[in-house]
Amino acid sequence: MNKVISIEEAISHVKDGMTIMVGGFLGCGNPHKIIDALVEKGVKDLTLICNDTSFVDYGVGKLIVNKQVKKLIASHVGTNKETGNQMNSGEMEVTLVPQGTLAERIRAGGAGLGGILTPTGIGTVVEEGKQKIEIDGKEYLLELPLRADVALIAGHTVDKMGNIVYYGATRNFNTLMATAADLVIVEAEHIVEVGEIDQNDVVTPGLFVDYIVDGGDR
Amino acid sequence: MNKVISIEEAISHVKDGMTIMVGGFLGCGNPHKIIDALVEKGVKDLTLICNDTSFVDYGVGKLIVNKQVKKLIASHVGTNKETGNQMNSGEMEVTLVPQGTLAERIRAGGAGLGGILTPTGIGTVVEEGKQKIEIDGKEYLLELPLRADVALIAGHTVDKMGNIVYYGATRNFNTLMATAADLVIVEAEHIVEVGEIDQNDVVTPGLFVDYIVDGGDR
Amino acid sequence: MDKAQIKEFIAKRVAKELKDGDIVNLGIGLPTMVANFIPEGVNIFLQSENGFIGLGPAPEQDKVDMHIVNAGGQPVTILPGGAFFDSAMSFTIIRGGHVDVTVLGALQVDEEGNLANWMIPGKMVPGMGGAMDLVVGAKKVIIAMEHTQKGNPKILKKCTLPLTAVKQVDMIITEMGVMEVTDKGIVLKEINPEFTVEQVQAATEAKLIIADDLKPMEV
Amino acid sequence: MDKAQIKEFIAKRVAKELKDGDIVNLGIGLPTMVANFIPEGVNIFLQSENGFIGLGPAPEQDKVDMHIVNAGGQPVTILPGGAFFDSAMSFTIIRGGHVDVTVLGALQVDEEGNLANWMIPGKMVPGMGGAMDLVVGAKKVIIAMEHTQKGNPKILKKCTLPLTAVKQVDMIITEMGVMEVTDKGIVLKEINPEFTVEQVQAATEAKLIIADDLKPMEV
Repeated sequence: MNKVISIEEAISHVKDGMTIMVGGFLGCGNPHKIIDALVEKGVKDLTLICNDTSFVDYGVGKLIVNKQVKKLIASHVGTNKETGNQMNSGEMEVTLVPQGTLAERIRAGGAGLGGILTPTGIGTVVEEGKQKIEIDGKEYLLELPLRADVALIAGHTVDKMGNIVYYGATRNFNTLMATAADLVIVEAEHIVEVGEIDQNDVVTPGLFVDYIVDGGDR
Repeated sequence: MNKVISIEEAISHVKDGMTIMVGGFLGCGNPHKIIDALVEKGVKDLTLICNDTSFVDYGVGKLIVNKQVKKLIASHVGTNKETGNQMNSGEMEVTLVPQGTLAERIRAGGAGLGGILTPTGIGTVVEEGKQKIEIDGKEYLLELPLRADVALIAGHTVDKMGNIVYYGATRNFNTLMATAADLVIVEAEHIVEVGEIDQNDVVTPGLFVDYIVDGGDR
Repeated sequence: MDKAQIKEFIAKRVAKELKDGDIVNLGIGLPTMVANFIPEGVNIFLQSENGFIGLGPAPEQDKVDMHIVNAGGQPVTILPGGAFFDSAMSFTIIRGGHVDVTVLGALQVDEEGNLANWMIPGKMVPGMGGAMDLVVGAKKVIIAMEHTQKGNPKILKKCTLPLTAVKQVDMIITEMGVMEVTDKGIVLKEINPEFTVEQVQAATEAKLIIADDLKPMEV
Repeated sequence: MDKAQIKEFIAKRVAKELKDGDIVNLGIGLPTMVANFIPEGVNIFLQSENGFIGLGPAPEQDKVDMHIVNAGGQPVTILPGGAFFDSAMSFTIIRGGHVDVTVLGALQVDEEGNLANWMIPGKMVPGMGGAMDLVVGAKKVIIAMEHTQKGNPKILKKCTLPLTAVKQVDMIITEMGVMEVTDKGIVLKEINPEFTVEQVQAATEAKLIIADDLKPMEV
């Protein structure tokens, strides 16, 4: 089994109107080559789930600048002024989610949980429209799972079965999104043969990964 | 900072009547040396949270045979006949929890979540006394977090700051319990200097670990 | 067929249900035997809920490593391309729908697809282990078991023992036939030519729906 | 003191609150400066919510590695004994009470310990990032900020901006003094000798409780 495909084939799976998750934190751990190809292709009306919108000229931020995102679910958008512009003009619908809640909601989507209870956001605008549940005298918000049609993630060393090892601070949401989409595509900095990654070192098991794109030569 | 202590000092932290978590799955990933010392010392009236009770003569099962456990929370007890005996005689109170639910409840305890919603157990005796919550027409059980006074876990390579790398199938509940107790003691097969474990390879960050015991010579 | 032959026959038929690339979790006992009969050209990946994917055969005796055991505690091996993980990840895989097929035994199964396989009140209470999560989470749940227990039907109108899960069983494979659980009831899709439809029905409490294209059960 | 001196003064005083072995998360801006003033003999571990513990100083320019950045996206380093992890683990650490101290700035803080630091309606809506989790999860929340904004009090009876969290602030450190948030209100524990109690109260909307053993604020 070899899951390696071309960048063209990879982005053919992302269609107008889809919900996509993109791993990364301010561009660190974004699948940069896939994003650039999506920008070039101009897929539109996307719902984007991502920690942030990076910067106007770096990583996932380019999708915003190119107006390909109709709806955004993120924890932080302050580093990309174009996000703020489109949010204020009403061009793009933005839902802000606390970062830890975003992580747990995506994890819940991948783990088959119906939701999680978090104390985060109690007494703030985050609680609007949500069920509050009291446990042992303490209030929690019931936060619901998030899933996507496609997850676009970045890995460092990836074997041809899709087993992923990360490097540095690039893991962030990549590990979680790998579990929470109908189709998962990983952009690998290094693709290696099956068996080259020790079974003890795998962080994301290949069973979650549908396709691998070689991101090495960007 | 050196967290390495003697086995005697380690077990001095486990007192009669405490709630303890013990990592492992049928003995694989049990902190064997610590368990043996607890058996010898005879600490009693423990509430034990563990996936299973292993076998009568292997790992955590010995604590059961030695009648040190007053209350047990586990997913499976069928491999240790003494557990069944004490359960049937009423000597020991046993709460059976589905394995995936047990994992999530411990994780929730460590992650500051008020609970999680799982479809597991709906329509079974597991739902007794629990709140049911419907999300998008599907029923879930609200399962509450678990925490302990002390977690006794096993690691393979552990540096003196407590960073843990596991080997083989020994991770199981160890990674989770490391986050969910007031005091965490890891039994290490190999203790190494700080810096010997690459920061990319750490599975359980040392910040969770209070003490390290050398388990190498058992 | 004697007991051993019956088990092998069932395991062989279950193996034919597995498709290339499937992530599979096999229960203890008969289901474990399925791994021995995977058809050539079909590569499946066995998940072991205690913490890895890529479960391989038992090691030679001098290569036993008690760090690498299956969910029954027996020493096993891990294949190249496999991965170790913790119990939270293991059940993310299981509960999150990332296991294509789980094969489990049963004490009772009924025409609604309810399953009882974890306890007999007042007798055997070993605990559910990972079974409740597996049955709820796997995309396809196959029950592999002998058709009756000491002559008594195990495929019932309504389970009487405490349930493992509600309406989750997709398929039942016994030495008598292959059955699918549908909204309308249990459909007999294949029959072991050694038995008649009447014999299968007689050994089954639930009313069987006989498939229009009932086929012989082949292994 | 000019702006830069005020910030340094505050950061130095915050640094004295950190104890040997503390796990600390520093917000962006003034709080980040605290790392430069940790007293000798005190080893703390800086958590970076984007995914590691053991945050080290910025690298030399020729050693910049964009795989290793802080929560502001700037290249940094990781110290020996540190560890990388994903966002679920990062917020397990944060929400689970494993961070001893978090230091954050504020737009407003009030006498109940409520905090507003993430948005100004109709103006700035950058998102809360990890702030809501940090403030709820950290064992001790220290607000490090200038005492007023263009002469207007930021320490209020009741926050008017959208809240980041309710009743979570433990301590407020400004260029004027060190304050503790208690059930009874905000207690002035230390005062910068450059100011009088009256001056501090005048710059504060909330009614300050003056500690019996009010001390001079030293850095």
